[in-house]
Amino acid sequence: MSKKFVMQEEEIRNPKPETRNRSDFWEITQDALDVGVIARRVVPVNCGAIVTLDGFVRQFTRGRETEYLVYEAYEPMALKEMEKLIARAHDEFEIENIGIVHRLGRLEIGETSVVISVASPHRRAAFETCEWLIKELKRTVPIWKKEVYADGEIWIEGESAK
Amino acid sequence: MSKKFVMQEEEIRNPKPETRNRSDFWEITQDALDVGVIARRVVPVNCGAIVTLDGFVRQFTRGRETEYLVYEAYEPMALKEMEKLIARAHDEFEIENIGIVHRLGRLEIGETSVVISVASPHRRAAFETCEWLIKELKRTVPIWKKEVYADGEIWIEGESAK
Amino acid sequence: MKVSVLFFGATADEAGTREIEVDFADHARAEEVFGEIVNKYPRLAQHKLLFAVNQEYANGDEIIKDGDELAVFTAVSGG
Amino acid sequence: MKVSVLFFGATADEAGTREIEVDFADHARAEEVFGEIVNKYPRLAQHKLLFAVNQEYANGDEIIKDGDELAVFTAVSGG
Repeated sequence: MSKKFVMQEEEIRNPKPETRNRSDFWEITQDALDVGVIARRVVPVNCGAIVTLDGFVRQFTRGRETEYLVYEAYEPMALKEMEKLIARAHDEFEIENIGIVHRLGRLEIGETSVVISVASPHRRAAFETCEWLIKELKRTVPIWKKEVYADGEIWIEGESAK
Repeated sequence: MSKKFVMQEEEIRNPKPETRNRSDFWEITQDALDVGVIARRVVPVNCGAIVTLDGFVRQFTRGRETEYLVYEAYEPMALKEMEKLIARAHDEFEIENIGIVHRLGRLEIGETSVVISVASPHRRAAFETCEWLIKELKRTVPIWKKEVYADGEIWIEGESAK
Repeated sequence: MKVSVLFFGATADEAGTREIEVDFADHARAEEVFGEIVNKYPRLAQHKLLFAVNQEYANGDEIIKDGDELAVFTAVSGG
Repeated sequence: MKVSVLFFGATADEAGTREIEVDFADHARAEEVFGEIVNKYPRLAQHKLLFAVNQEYANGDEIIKDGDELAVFTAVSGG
Protein backbone atom coordinates (compact mmCIF):
# COMPACT_ATOMS: atom_id res chain seq x y z
CA MET A 1 0.00 0.00 0.00
CA SER A 2 3.00 2.23 0.44
CA LYS A 3 5.21 3.82 -2.21
CA LYS A 4 8.60 4.55 -0.81
CA PHE A 5 11.59 6.34 -2.17
CA VAL A 6 14.71 6.55 -0.08
CA MET A 7 17.80 8.43 -1.16
CA GLN A 8 21.18 7.41 0.19
CA GLU A 9 24.00 9.77 -0.65
CA GLU A 10 27.12 7.69 -0.57
CA GLU A 11 29.46 10.55 -1.23
CA ILE A 12 30.52 12.69 1.70
CA ARG A 13 31.84 16.08 0.72
CA ASN A 14 33.31 17.25 4.01
CA PRO A 15 34.28 14.16 5.93
CA LYS A 16 34.42 14.85 9.63
CA PRO A 17 33.54 12.62 12.56
CA GLU A 18 29.98 13.87 12.89
CA THR A 19 29.17 13.52 9.21
CA ARG A 20 27.18 10.61 7.91
CA ASN A 21 25.24 9.79 4.80
CA ARG A 22 22.14 11.81 4.30
CA SER A 23 19.00 9.70 4.23
CA ASP A 24 15.91 11.66 3.35
CA PHE A 25 12.65 9.91 2.61
CA TRP A 26 9.37 10.86 0.97
CA GLU A 27 6.37 8.57 0.82
CA ILE A 28 2.72 8.32 0.04
CA THR A 29 0.71 5.66 1.78
CA GLN A 30 -2.83 4.50 2.49
CA ASP A 31 -1.80 3.33 5.95
CA ALA A 32 -2.20 5.16 9.26
CA LEU A 33 0.77 7.35 10.16
CA ASP A 34 2.72 6.90 13.40
CA VAL A 35 4.20 10.34 14.02
CA GLY A 36 6.75 9.24 16.59
CA VAL A 37 8.12 6.49 14.37
CA ILE A 38 8.34 8.74 11.32
CA ALA A 39 10.03 11.53 13.29
CA ARG A 40 12.70 9.21 14.62
CA ARG A 41 13.57 7.82 11.18
CA VAL A 42 15.31 11.11 10.33
CA VAL A 43 17.78 11.13 13.24
CA PRO A 44 21.42 11.48 12.37
CA VAL A 45 24.18 11.28 15.02
CA ASN A 46 25.37 14.86 14.74
CA CYS A 47 21.98 16.47 15.13
CA GLY A 48 20.47 17.89 18.24
CA ALA A 49 16.85 18.65 17.36
CA ILE A 50 14.03 17.28 15.29
CA VAL A 51 11.07 19.48 14.50
CA THR A 52 7.94 17.66 13.38
CA LEU A 53 4.71 18.89 11.90
CA ASP A 54 1.71 16.63 12.39
CA GLY A 55 -1.19 17.77 10.25
CA PHE A 56 -4.50 16.13 11.04
CA VAL A 57 -8.17 16.14 10.23
CA ARG A 58 -10.09 18.92 11.91
CA GLN A 59 -13.62 18.32 13.06
CA PHE A 60 -14.68 21.88 12.32
CA THR A 61 -13.60 23.96 9.36
CA ARG A 62 -15.07 27.40 8.80
CA GLY A 63 -17.73 26.49 11.40
CA ARG A 64 -18.89 23.44 9.46
CA GLU A 65 -18.61 19.93 10.86
CA THR A 66 -16.57 17.52 8.77
CA GLU A 67 -17.50 13.83 8.98
CA TYR A 68 -14.34 12.59 7.30
CA LEU A 69 -11.86 13.48 4.58
CA VAL A 70 -10.67 11.77 1.43
CA TYR A 71 -7.19 12.51 0.09
CA GLU A 72 -6.29 11.70 -3.49
CA ALA A 73 -2.96 12.17 -5.26
CA TYR A 74 -1.40 12.12 -8.68
CA GLU A 75 1.05 9.74 -7.08
CA PRO A 76 4.09 9.63 -9.37
CA MET A 77 4.03 13.41 -9.82
CA ALA A 78 3.42 13.98 -6.10
CA LEU A 79 6.49 11.90 -5.25
CA LYS A 80 8.56 13.84 -7.79
CA GLU A 81 7.38 17.14 -6.33
CA MET A 82 8.16 15.97 -2.79
CA GLU A 83 11.65 15.00 -3.92
CA LYS A 84 12.13 18.45 -5.50
CA LEU A 85 10.98 20.13 -2.29
CA ILE A 86 13.53 18.20 -0.29
CA ALA A 87 16.30 19.09 -2.72
CA ARG A 88 15.34 22.79 -2.55
CA ALA A 89 15.28 22.62 1.26
CA HIS A 90 18.84 21.26 1.33
CA ASP A 91 19.92 24.08 -0.99
CA GLU A 92 18.31 26.78 1.11
CA PHE A 93 18.67 25.62 4.72
CA GLU A 94 21.37 24.11 6.91
CA ILE A 95 19.60 20.95 7.83
CA GLU A 96 20.57 17.32 7.95
CA ASN A 97 17.68 15.01 7.13
CA ILE A 98 14.09 15.37 6.04
CA GLY A 99 11.20 12.94 6.12
CA ILE A 100 7.83 13.60 4.51
CA VAL A 101 4.95 11.12 4.59
CA HIS A 102 1.49 11.92 3.26
CA ARG A 103 -1.50 9.67 3.73
CA LEU A 104 -4.22 9.05 1.12
CA GLY A 105 -7.72 7.61 1.18
CA ARG A 106 -10.40 8.08 3.80
CA LEU A 107 -9.26 9.78 7.03
CA GLU A 108 -11.37 10.10 10.15
CA ILE A 109 -11.40 13.12 12.47
CA GLY A 110 -8.12 13.41 14.37
CA GLU A 111 -6.16 11.12 12.06
CA THR A 112 -2.84 12.38 10.77
CA SER A 113 -2.78 13.33 7.09
CA VAL A 114 0.83 14.47 6.82
CA VAL A 115 4.02 14.27 8.84
CA ILE A 116 7.08 16.36 8.06
CA SER A 117 10.19 15.92 10.19
CA VAL A 118 13.40 17.85 9.91
CA ALA A 119 16.59 17.02 11.81
CA SER A 120 19.22 19.66 12.25
CA PRO A 121 22.16 20.41 14.55
CA HIS A 122 20.51 23.73 15.39
CA ARG A 123 16.85 24.05 16.14
CA ARG A 124 16.33 27.38 14.33
CA ALA A 125 16.99 25.80 10.93
CA ALA A 126 14.79 22.81 11.76
CA PHE A 127 11.81 25.02 12.65
CA GLU A 128 12.32 27.23 9.61
CA THR A 129 12.68 24.32 7.19
CA CYS A 130 9.73 22.36 8.56
CA GLU A 131 7.46 25.39 8.22
CA TRP A 132 8.75 26.09 4.73
CA LEU A 133 8.20 22.47 3.66
CA ILE A 134 4.54 22.32 4.73
CA LYS A 135 3.86 25.69 3.08
CA GLU A 136 5.46 24.54 -0.18
CA LEU A 137 3.90 21.06 -0.04
CA LYS A 138 0.45 22.67 0.16
CA ARG A 139 1.30 24.81 -2.87
CA THR A 140 3.07 22.38 -5.19
CA VAL A 141 2.45 18.69 -4.43
CA PRO A 142 -0.51 17.31 -6.46
CA ILE A 143 -2.69 15.98 -3.65
CA TRP A 144 -6.32 16.94 -3.13
CA LYS A 145 -8.60 16.85 -0.14
CA LYS A 146 -12.33 16.20 -0.21
CA GLU A 147 -14.29 17.31 2.86
CA VAL A 148 -17.36 15.16 3.50
CA TYR A 149 -20.18 16.65 5.56
CA ALA A 150 -23.51 15.22 6.72
CA ASP A 151 -25.20 17.02 3.80
CA GLY A 152 -22.65 16.98 1.02
CA GLU A 153 -19.04 16.98 0.04
CA ILE A 154 -16.57 19.28 -1.65
CA TRP A 155 -13.13 19.00 -3.22
CA ILE A 156 -10.97 21.73 -1.68
CA GLU A 157 -9.17 23.76 -4.33
CA GLY A 158 -6.03 25.51 -3.19
CA GLU A 159 -4.34 25.50 0.15
CA SER A 160 -6.35 25.89 3.32
CA ALA A 161 -5.38 28.28 6.11
CA LYS A 162 -4.26 25.40 8.30
CA MET B 1 9.43 8.44 38.91
CA SER B 2 7.32 11.07 37.19
CA LYS B 3 6.01 14.33 38.59
CA LYS B 4 2.95 15.44 36.70
CA PHE B 5 0.91 18.57 36.78
CA VAL B 6 -2.11 18.83 34.58
CA MET B 7 -4.25 21.91 34.33
CA GLN B 8 -7.87 21.63 33.32
CA GLU B 9 -9.62 24.89 32.67
CA GLU B 10 -13.26 24.31 33.33
CA GLU B 11 -14.37 27.75 32.29
CA ILE B 12 -14.88 28.43 28.62
CA ARG B 13 -14.79 32.08 27.71
CA ASN B 14 -16.16 32.00 24.18
CA PRO B 15 -18.32 28.95 23.96
CA LYS B 16 -18.53 27.73 20.40
CA PRO B 17 -18.77 24.24 18.96
CA GLU B 18 -15.05 23.84 18.42
CA THR B 19 -14.10 25.00 21.90
CA ARG B 20 -13.16 22.56 24.59
CA ASN B 21 -11.35 22.70 27.88
CA ARG B 22 -7.71 23.50 27.64
CA SER B 23 -5.49 20.77 28.93
CA ASP B 24 -1.85 21.71 29.06
CA PHE B 25 0.68 19.53 30.81
CA TRP B 26 4.22 19.94 32.07
CA GLU B 27 6.25 17.14 33.55
CA ILE B 28 9.67 16.06 34.67
CA THR B 29 10.49 12.39 34.56
CA GLN B 30 13.35 9.88 34.81
CA ASP B 31 11.64 7.66 32.26
CA ALA B 32 12.34 7.45 28.54
CA LEU B 33 10.22 9.83 26.47
CA ASP B 34 7.93 8.60 23.67
CA VAL B 35 7.68 11.58 21.35
CA GLY B 36 4.67 10.36 19.40
CA VAL B 37 2.66 9.65 22.53
CA ILE B 38 3.50 12.99 24.13
CA ALA B 39 2.69 14.91 20.95
CA ARG B 40 -0.71 13.29 20.64
CA ARG B 41 -1.71 14.12 24.23
CA VAL B 42 -2.12 17.79 23.25
CA VAL B 43 -4.69 17.27 20.47
CA PRO B 44 -7.92 19.21 20.73
CA VAL B 45 -10.79 18.76 18.28
CA ASN B 46 -10.64 22.20 16.72
CA CYS B 47 -6.97 22.14 15.92
CA GLY B 48 -5.34 21.33 12.63
CA ALA B 49 -1.63 21.09 13.37
CA ILE B 50 0.73 20.00 16.08
CA VAL B 51 4.33 21.13 15.99
CA THR B 52 6.73 19.13 18.11
CA LEU B 53 10.31 19.72 19.11
CA ASP B 54 12.28 16.62 20.02
CA GLY B 55 15.61 17.57 21.60
CA PHE B 56 18.06 14.74 22.01
CA VAL B 57 21.56 13.88 23.02
CA ARG B 58 24.18 14.74 20.43
CA GLN B 59 27.16 12.50 19.99
CA PHE B 60 29.42 15.41 19.05
CA THR B 61 29.39 18.87 20.56
CA ARG B 62 31.99 21.43 19.56
CA GLY B 63 33.92 18.57 17.95
CA ARG B 64 34.18 16.59 21.19
CA GLU B 65 32.61 13.16 21.58
CA THR B 66 30.06 12.87 24.36
CA GLU B 67 29.67 9.44 26.01
CA TYR B 68 26.44 10.29 27.77
CA LEU B 69 24.65 13.15 29.51
CA VAL B 70 23.24 13.63 32.98
CA TYR B 71 20.36 16.04 33.52
CA GLU B 72 19.55 17.38 36.97
CA ALA B 73 16.75 19.73 38.01
CA TYR B 74 15.58 21.84 40.88
CA GLU B 75 12.34 19.98 40.41
CA PRO B 76 9.66 22.01 42.20
CA MET B 77 11.03 25.26 40.83
CA ALA B 78 11.48 23.77 37.35
CA LEU B 79 7.81 22.74 37.31
CA LYS B 80 6.76 26.22 38.44
CA GLU B 81 8.85 27.82 35.71
CA MET B 82 7.41 25.46 33.10
CA GLU B 83 3.91 26.40 34.23
CA LYS B 84 4.78 30.11 33.94
CA LEU B 85 6.14 29.57 30.44
CA ILE B 86 2.91 27.93 29.37
CA ALA B 87 0.83 30.75 30.85
CA ARG B 88 2.97 33.34 29.03
CA ALA B 89 2.63 31.40 25.78
CA HIS B 90 -1.17 31.47 26.05
CA ASP B 91 -1.01 35.22 26.65
CA GLU B 92 1.22 35.88 23.68
CA PHE B 93 0.18 33.37 21.02
CA GLU B 94 -3.05 32.02 19.56
CA ILE B 95 -2.56 28.41 20.41
CA GLU B 96 -4.71 25.74 21.94
CA ASN B 97 -2.71 23.26 24.00
CA ILE B 98 0.86 22.84 25.10
CA GLY B 99 2.74 19.83 26.42
CA ILE B 100 6.27 19.98 27.82
CA VAL B 101 8.10 16.95 29.17
CA HIS B 102 11.73 17.03 30.26
CA ARG B 103 13.72 13.98 31.16
CA LEU B 104 16.30 13.78 33.97
CA GLY B 105 19.09 11.38 34.91
CA ARG B 106 21.53 9.61 32.61
CA LEU B 107 20.74 9.85 28.91
CA GLU B 108 22.54 7.93 26.19
CA ILE B 109 23.39 9.29 22.74
CA GLY B 110 20.24 9.73 20.66
CA GLU B 111 17.84 9.61 23.59
CA THR B 112 15.27 12.39 23.85
CA SER B 113 15.86 14.93 26.62
CA VAL B 114 12.90 17.20 25.99
CA VAL B 115 9.65 17.18 24.04
CA ILE B 116 7.58 20.29 23.46
CA SER B 117 4.32 19.98 21.53
CA VAL B 118 1.99 22.79 20.58
CA ALA B 119 -1.45 22.31 19.05
CA SER B 120 -3.04 25.15 17.18
CA PRO B 121 -5.74 25.69 14.57
CA HIS B 122 -3.16 27.45 12.40
CA ARG B 123 0.31 26.09 11.92
CA ARG B 124 2.11 29.46 11.97
CA ALA B 125 1.26 30.00 15.64
CA ALA B 126 2.22 26.42 16.51
CA PHE B 127 5.68 26.79 14.95
CA GLU B 128 6.24 30.20 16.53
CA THR B 129 5.13 29.09 19.99
CA CYS B 130 7.08 25.84 19.98
CA GLU B 131 10.27 27.68 19.04
CA TRP B 132 9.63 30.36 21.67
CA LEU B 133 9.01 27.72 24.35
CA ILE B 134 12.28 25.86 23.81
CA LYS B 135 14.21 29.14 23.74
CA GLU B 136 12.61 30.28 27.01
CA LEU B 137 12.88 26.86 28.64
CA LYS B 138 16.64 26.89 28.03
CA ARG B 139 16.86 30.34 29.59
CA THR B 140 14.58 30.05 32.63
CA VAL B 141 13.83 26.49 33.74
CA PRO B 142 16.33 25.32 36.41
CA ILE B 143 17.65 22.16 34.77
CA TRP B 144 21.35 21.47 34.18
CA LYS B 145 23.17 19.22 31.79
CA LYS B 146 26.46 17.46 32.46
CA GLU B 147 28.39 16.24 29.44
CA VAL B 148 30.47 13.16 30.16
CA TYR B 149 33.45 12.43 27.89
CA ALA B 150 35.97 9.57 27.84
CA ASP B 151 38.43 11.83 29.70
CA GLY B 152 36.27 13.96 31.94
CA GLU B 153 32.97 15.68 32.45
CA ILE B 154 31.59 19.19 32.65
CA TRP B 155 28.42 20.86 33.85
CA ILE B 156 27.19 23.09 31.06
CA GLU B 157 26.43 26.61 32.27
CA GLY B 158 24.01 28.58 30.18
CA GLU B 159 22.10 27.56 27.10
CA SER B 160 23.82 25.70 24.31
CA ALA B 161 23.47 26.62 20.67
CA LYS B 162 21.24 23.63 20.02
CA MET C 1 -0.55 11.01 -32.09
CA LYS C 2 -2.26 9.56 -29.07
CA VAL C 3 -1.87 10.90 -25.55
CA SER C 4 -3.50 9.97 -22.28
CA VAL C 5 -5.12 12.64 -20.15
CA LEU C 6 -5.58 12.13 -16.40
CA PHE C 7 -8.12 13.85 -14.14
CA PHE C 8 -8.08 13.99 -10.34
CA GLY C 9 -10.49 15.05 -7.61
CA ALA C 10 -12.73 17.86 -8.84
CA THR C 11 -11.64 17.52 -12.49
CA ALA C 12 -12.36 13.78 -12.44
CA ASP C 13 -15.87 14.59 -11.13
CA GLU C 14 -16.42 17.24 -13.83
CA ALA C 15 -15.12 15.05 -16.65
CA GLY C 16 -16.94 12.00 -15.31
CA THR C 17 -13.79 9.97 -15.89
CA ARG C 18 -10.30 9.60 -14.47
CA GLU C 19 -8.47 8.98 -17.72
CA ILE C 20 -9.07 9.39 -21.42
CA GLU C 21 -7.07 8.81 -24.56
CA VAL C 22 -7.17 11.54 -27.19
CA ASP C 23 -5.83 12.02 -30.70
CA PHE C 24 -4.07 15.22 -31.69
CA ALA C 25 -2.12 16.48 -34.65
CA ASP C 26 1.64 15.93 -34.21
CA HIS C 27 3.73 18.70 -32.61
CA ALA C 28 0.76 20.39 -30.96
CA ARG C 29 1.61 22.88 -28.22
CA ALA C 30 0.40 22.03 -24.71
CA GLU C 31 -1.75 25.15 -24.61
CA GLU C 32 -3.78 24.03 -27.66
CA VAL C 33 -4.09 20.48 -26.43
CA PHE C 34 -5.30 21.49 -22.98
CA GLY C 35 -7.65 24.03 -24.61
CA GLU C 36 -9.28 21.26 -26.61
CA ILE C 37 -9.64 19.10 -23.52
CA VAL C 38 -11.39 21.91 -21.66
CA ASN C 39 -13.67 22.45 -24.68
CA LYS C 40 -14.54 18.77 -24.56
CA TYR C 41 -15.52 19.07 -20.85
CA PRO C 42 -16.73 22.67 -20.53
CA ARG C 43 -17.54 22.31 -16.82
CA LEU C 44 -13.78 22.19 -16.22
CA ALA C 45 -13.67 25.89 -17.11
CA GLN C 46 -15.49 26.69 -13.86
CA HIS C 47 -12.26 25.85 -12.03
CA LYS C 48 -8.84 27.42 -11.84
CA LEU C 49 -6.91 24.67 -13.60
CA LEU C 50 -3.35 23.43 -13.48
CA PHE C 51 -1.79 21.29 -16.18
CA ALA C 52 1.00 18.76 -16.24
CA VAL C 53 2.91 17.05 -19.03
CA ASN C 54 4.72 13.85 -18.11
CA GLN C 55 4.33 14.56 -14.40
CA GLU C 56 5.81 18.05 -14.55
CA TYR C 57 3.87 21.30 -14.28
CA ALA C 58 3.25 22.67 -17.77
CA ASN C 59 3.39 26.34 -18.77
CA GLY C 60 1.66 25.75 -22.11
CA ASP C 61 4.71 26.00 -24.39
CA GLU C 62 5.57 22.31 -24.27
CA ILE C 63 5.41 20.37 -27.52
CA ILE C 64 3.28 17.30 -26.98
CA LYS C 65 4.60 14.00 -28.32
CA ASP C 66 2.95 10.67 -28.98
CA GLY C 67 2.50 8.70 -25.76
CA ASP C 68 2.79 11.70 -23.44
CA GLU C 69 0.92 11.64 -20.16
CA LEU C 70 -1.09 14.82 -19.64
CA ALA C 71 -3.01 15.79 -16.51
CA VAL C 72 -5.64 18.40 -15.71
CA PHE C 73 -6.32 19.28 -12.09
CA THR C 74 -7.36 22.04 -9.72
CA ALA C 75 -5.14 23.92 -7.29
CA VAL C 76 -3.73 21.38 -4.86
CA SER C 77 -5.01 20.98 -1.28
CA GLY C 78 -2.82 18.39 0.42
CA GLY C 79 -1.27 18.73 3.84
CA MET D 1 16.58 32.20 62.00
CA LYS D 2 17.39 29.03 60.11
CA VAL D 3 17.18 28.61 56.35
CA SER D 4 18.06 25.75 54.04
CA VAL D 5 20.29 26.36 51.03
CA LEU D 6 20.21 24.04 48.05
CA PHE D 7 22.95 23.51 45.46
CA PHE D 8 22.64 21.86 42.06
CA GLY D 9 25.00 20.61 39.37
CA ALA D 10 28.18 22.72 39.31
CA THR D 11 27.37 24.53 42.60
CA ALA D 12 26.77 21.23 44.38
CA ASP D 13 30.18 20.08 43.12
CA GLU D 14 31.86 23.30 44.29
CA ALA D 15 30.15 23.28 47.70
CA GLY D 16 30.71 19.55 48.10
CA THR D 17 27.11 19.23 49.29
CA ARG D 18 23.59 19.46 47.92
CA GLU D 19 21.94 21.10 50.93
CA ILE D 20 23.02 22.97 54.05
CA GLU D 21 21.21 24.65 56.93
CA VAL D 22 22.48 28.07 57.93
CA ASP D 23 21.70 30.56 60.71
CA PHE D 24 21.22 34.24 59.90
CA ALA D 25 20.08 37.36 61.75
CA ASP D 26 16.37 37.96 61.30
CA HIS D 27 15.20 40.21 58.45
CA ALA D 28 18.40 39.78 56.44
CA ARG D 29 18.22 40.79 52.80
CA ALA D 30 18.71 38.04 50.22
CA GLU D 31 21.78 39.82 48.83
CA GLU D 32 23.59 39.63 52.19
CA VAL D 33 22.57 36.04 52.80
CA PHE D 34 23.72 34.84 49.39
CA GLY D 35 26.93 36.88 49.85
CA GLU D 36 27.70 34.99 53.03
CA ILE D 37 27.01 31.67 51.35
CA VAL D 38 29.44 32.49 48.54
CA ASN D 39 32.02 33.57 51.14
CA LYS D 40 31.59 30.21 52.84
CA TYR D 41 32.24 28.40 49.52
CA PRO D 42 34.58 30.76 47.65
CA ARG D 43 34.88 28.45 44.64
CA LEU D 44 31.27 29.35 43.84
CA ALA D 45 32.51 32.82 42.89
CA GLN D 46 34.21 31.32 39.81
CA HIS D 47 30.74 30.87 38.31
CA LYS D 48 28.06 33.23 37.12
CA LEU D 49 25.47 32.47 39.78
CA LEU D 50 21.70 32.63 39.95
CA PHE D 51 19.76 32.68 43.22
CA ALA D 52 16.28 31.61 44.21
CA VAL D 53 14.16 32.17 47.30
CA ASN D 54 11.32 29.75 47.85
CA GLN D 55 11.58 28.45 44.29
CA GLU D 56 11.38 31.87 42.64
CA TYR D 57 14.28 33.73 41.04
CA ALA D 58 15.63 36.28 43.54
CA ASN D 59 16.85 39.79 42.69
CA GLY D 60 18.56 40.27 46.05
CA ASP D 61 16.00 42.59 47.67
CA GLU D 62 13.94 39.81 49.23
CA ILE D 63 13.73 39.73 53.03
CA ILE D 64 14.63 36.24 54.16
CA LYS D 65 12.40 34.61 56.78
CA ASP D 66 12.89 31.66 59.06
CA GLY D 67 12.34 28.40 57.21
CA ASP D 68 12.87 29.85 53.73
CA GLU D 69 14.29 27.62 51.01
CA LEU D 70 17.21 29.27 49.23
CA ALA D 71 19.06 27.95 46.20
CA VAL D 72 22.33 28.81 44.47
CA PHE D 73 22.94 27.59 40.96
CA THR D 74 24.65 28.35 37.66
CA ALA D 75 22.98 29.50 34.44
CA VAL D 76 20.58 26.78 33.39
CA SER D 77 21.32 24.36 30.54
CA GLY D 78 18.24 22.18 30.10
CA GLY D 79 16.57 21.37 26.80
